Amino acid sequence: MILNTLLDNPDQILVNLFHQGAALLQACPALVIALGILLSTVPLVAIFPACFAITTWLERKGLARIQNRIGPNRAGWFGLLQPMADGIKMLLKEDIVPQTSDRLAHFLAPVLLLIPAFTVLSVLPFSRNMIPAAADTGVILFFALGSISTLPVFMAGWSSHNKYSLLGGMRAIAQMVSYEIPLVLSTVTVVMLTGSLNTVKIVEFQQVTHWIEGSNPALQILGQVLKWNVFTPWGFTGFLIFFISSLAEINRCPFDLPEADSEIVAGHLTEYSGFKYALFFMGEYVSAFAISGLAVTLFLGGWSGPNIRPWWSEDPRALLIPGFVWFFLKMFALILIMIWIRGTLPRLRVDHLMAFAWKFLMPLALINIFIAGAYYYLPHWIGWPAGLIVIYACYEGLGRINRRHLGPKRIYRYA
Amino acid sequence: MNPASTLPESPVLPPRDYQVYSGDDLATNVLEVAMGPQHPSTHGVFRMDVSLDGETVVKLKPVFGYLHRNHEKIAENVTYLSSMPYTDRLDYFCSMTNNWAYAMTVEKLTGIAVPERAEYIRVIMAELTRLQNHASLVGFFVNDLGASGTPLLYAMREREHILDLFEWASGARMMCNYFRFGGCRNDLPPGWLQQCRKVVDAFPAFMDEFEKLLTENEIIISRTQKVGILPRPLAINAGITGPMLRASGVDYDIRKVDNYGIYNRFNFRVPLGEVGDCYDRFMLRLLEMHESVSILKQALDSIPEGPVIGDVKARNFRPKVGEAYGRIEAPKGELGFFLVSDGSPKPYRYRVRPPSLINLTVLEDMCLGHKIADAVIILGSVDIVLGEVDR
Amino acid sequence: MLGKGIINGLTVTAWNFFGSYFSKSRLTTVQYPEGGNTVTAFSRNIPFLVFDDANAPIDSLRCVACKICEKECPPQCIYIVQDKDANGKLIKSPKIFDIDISVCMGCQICVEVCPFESIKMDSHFELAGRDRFADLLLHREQLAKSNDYYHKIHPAEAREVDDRLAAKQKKAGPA
Amino acid sequence: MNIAFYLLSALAVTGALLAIRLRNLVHATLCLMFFFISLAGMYVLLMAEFIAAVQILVYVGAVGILILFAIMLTHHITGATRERISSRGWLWGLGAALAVLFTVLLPVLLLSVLPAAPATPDFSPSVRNIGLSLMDPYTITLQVMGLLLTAALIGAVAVASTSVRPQDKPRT
Repeated sequence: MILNTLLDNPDQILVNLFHQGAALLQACPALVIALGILLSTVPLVAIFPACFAITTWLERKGLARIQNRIGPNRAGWFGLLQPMADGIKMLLKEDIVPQTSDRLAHFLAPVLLLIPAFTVLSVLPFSRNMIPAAADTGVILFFALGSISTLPVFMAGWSSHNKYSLLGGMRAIAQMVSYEIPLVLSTVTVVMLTGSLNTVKIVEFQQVTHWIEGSNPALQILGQVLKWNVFTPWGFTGFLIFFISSLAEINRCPFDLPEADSEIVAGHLTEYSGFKYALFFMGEYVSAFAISGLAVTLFLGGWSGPNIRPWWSEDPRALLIPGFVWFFLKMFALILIMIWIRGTLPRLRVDHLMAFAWKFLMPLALINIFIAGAYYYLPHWIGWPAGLIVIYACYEGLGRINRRHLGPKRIYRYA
Repeated sequence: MNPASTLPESPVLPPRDYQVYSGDDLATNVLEVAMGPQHPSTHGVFRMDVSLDGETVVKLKPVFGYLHRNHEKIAENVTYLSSMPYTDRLDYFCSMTNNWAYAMTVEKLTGIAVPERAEYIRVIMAELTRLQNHASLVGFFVNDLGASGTPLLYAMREREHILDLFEWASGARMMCNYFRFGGCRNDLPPGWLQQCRKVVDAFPAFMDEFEKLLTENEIIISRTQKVGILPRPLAINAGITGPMLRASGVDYDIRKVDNYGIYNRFNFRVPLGEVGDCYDRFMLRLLEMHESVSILKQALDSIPEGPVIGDVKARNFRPKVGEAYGRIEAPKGELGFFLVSDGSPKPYRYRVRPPSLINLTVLEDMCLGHKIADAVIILGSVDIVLGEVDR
Repeated sequence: MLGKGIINGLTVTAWNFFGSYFSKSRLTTVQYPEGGNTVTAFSRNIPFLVFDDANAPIDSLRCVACKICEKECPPQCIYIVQDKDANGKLIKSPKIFDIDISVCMGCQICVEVCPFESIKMDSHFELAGRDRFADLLLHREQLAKSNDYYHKIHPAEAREVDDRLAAKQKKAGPA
Repeated sequence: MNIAFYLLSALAVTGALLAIRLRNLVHATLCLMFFFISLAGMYVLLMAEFIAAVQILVYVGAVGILILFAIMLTHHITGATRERISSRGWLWGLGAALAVLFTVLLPVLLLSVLPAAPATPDFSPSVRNIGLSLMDPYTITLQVMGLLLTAALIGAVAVASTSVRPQDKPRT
């Protein structure tokens, strides 16, 4: 009896298992709550560090292949044990704390960075009714907790009493604070059109439910893919602005100024070694997962992907492939793009970084909000092309305004 | 043709007395940072004592000498031939051009003739050195900008092909010690010229890819244009030579001025910059690589057969009393050797004119007023190699 | 278009990423211990002394201990002591011939100045030793290698040297 | 439910106390931010998620960081040095505090008539209601607040920019 309800809609297997488990523990409700809490936190704390390990391997292999090298292939098969080797090495490395440093702040910085990195994950909808904390104010909670991560970076920079890390810390503050504005403004468009801050509603807004529940399998697949926000003009620009600002929020290239290794040695991480450095490293990667997870939820349709209904079940909402498969696939696609960008682009200078945020991204995000508003009222066949044209015009216009001081393209004479 | 007059005047910089604004309320104090010998982007053991007002460079004092190996004093106690291997260690990126400059100076001192084939080999080796030096320089320069090593490794991949050629001909990849007074140590092994032709033909494909990756990149353009401007009068007065001088618009290439070796037989052009900022220096080196490829093609087509070295005694080689100064267009600038001989097998005085050191003297003028991130890439665009700076 | 340069750059790196899987010219890494012989015919590392017949290596050394290479060597890393026969008369072979390979930079000056073709450059490069002083100071026995070893590593050069020696032998023989 | 309340309020009180007593200013600010977070926890207990999120966003994310930024970047006031105001008078301070407590606070607390049952919870706290109420009855206050904030922003920029003299501007 249990088996066929589980098999009835395969993508809800884990959720149904939880319900069966809860039914068994009917005796005392406290245990059911405990099981609920456990099931929503333990996977987060287990899966995401595993993703962190996989990504370090992916990054080193990807960067190596971009640079025509082979990348780690000695530790284990194809270098797959390299993350474990790095982890053990980090554990064994001596944890040097400079004598003049402010001990408490130096110790607290990595801890304070991990707290927002992990708590922020609780807001992301991994699959249909599989969301750790279905908060009605999901997106605002995400940004509130995300903004805490600025503090530990600066604390690390300041507390190590080293000139380079002080410079790194100041750059980190300036960069994170000023890139939060375009980040939030680009989400305003999605929230405005969905009409709610709840992440689950945002994902459901990007699905055409009557097609999904219809009989025609082609329409089912289209229903889950066609209505993603990224395929609308305002959605695509919003996604670009969101992605670029998220690169700045997590200090990834081309915005990795706080730990610019060619200028200020390792920025705020100069005086960190051993496991504290590994914690910083993990904090950066987990917040990269979190913010690309939000990008997937807001613009790439969360857990909905080209999915077919299993022929043996008559429940219209059943799907074959569980939602979280699509969620993690899209998230890793964004991570791969970040790695690709890291392999190509050089770093921005501090004042260009500021000018880019305040003079280019923010105005573009504001214009994007107007276009999203107009898109909402205009019929689609007008809204789509008009939106595209207006956005492209603003994109080029702002670009030209910001690059006036550079002068024309250089032509070189030969003596 | 008077070089200075024809070009538009590049912007003259305000005077160097940049004071820190210590007004009444928001005076920020100056941060003294020693970007010391142990720093990821100083191309070797070189220290810059930078004092920063916030991020802007207020004062910059280059400190070098960490790699001083007393090369010139040793050369005075060792025979002429024995100091040839030491010239490889001057600018360890282009050992072939160092050997050529030293061999040419001794030939000028003693009047030894160099056979035809040896002259062609020297031009081929020098241009191959220029290719791999400029390629790896552009790689290091973009690496200082922050691209995590990708252009550098593309350049290193091409440099490997050229270093394999050097190893095949001279026995060592970087410390070639291949030229002798009056020619080369041994003839090119059979099959070397065909392999060299293959490498030279494959080079333009790499350069198109390299330029497509770098030249229109908006981030590189906004970070290098109008940064580290070297005005033409300052460049001429400070004795700057090589791509840095030509980037400021002065038409001075020793291959054209002196016509040493057999450079007058090849037609090649000398690219010139306009503003003289980091972007011009970066583009100059890419354009010079194109020119070197065309020279190599012409040289490989017309290299004759014949002996590779005149009849020079290896042991107790005693040049007549006198002095000579020979200079060539090394990839970094004008590399010169000044030899005074008193008739004994050991030179009386042995002096090297290092282009990197002299190009380094204007570092502070270029860096004032810029951010610390710019100071790093201005140093990168000057292209110094500490072996040559400290000798 | 504003982002054209950046997009061009991204296409180049993507092209290289996939290229490194297919085209051989891109992926040039040689996995050293496993495969790929990186030694070419002319490469030179550390000198060695040539002897002619294998069953009496030390006596048939070509070296006559004339100490020219000891004088000419730029970093002065060769040390020679001439051998004496039973009643104290100097004979033409080295009793001690040491080369400190931690100092030697493989510049081949000793090979050029040696009038008796007795010292040649070896292309063997795995010279690591445990003890910095004892292991890196090679004595006459470790330096001596046979002529056919020389033919094996530098065939063209070895044939040339043999012809020269044969010519000198013929000229000196009848006189 | 009230265990959480007692825990949070205990955290809040210790945070506030430490914020006053600590010698090192940076640690004091950290405890202040700890206090703000426990306050946000209490809002969550009151089912006001939006206010909790905004509390963290505004106080911890912005105000706390700016205080820290100011402390860390001006010299010699991080409190690590010896001279501190430690007059013997803290006894008088305690006495004054207790006096205020008994004469003013307690009578007000005890005598005022609180409604016995909490107001009927028909008003389900949701962001939508906050948004709607912001729009119809309180639109003008929203606009005025916007104007005030922009004025403050422009003032800050004006103060900061005058410190760089025109001729000191870097050449690019």
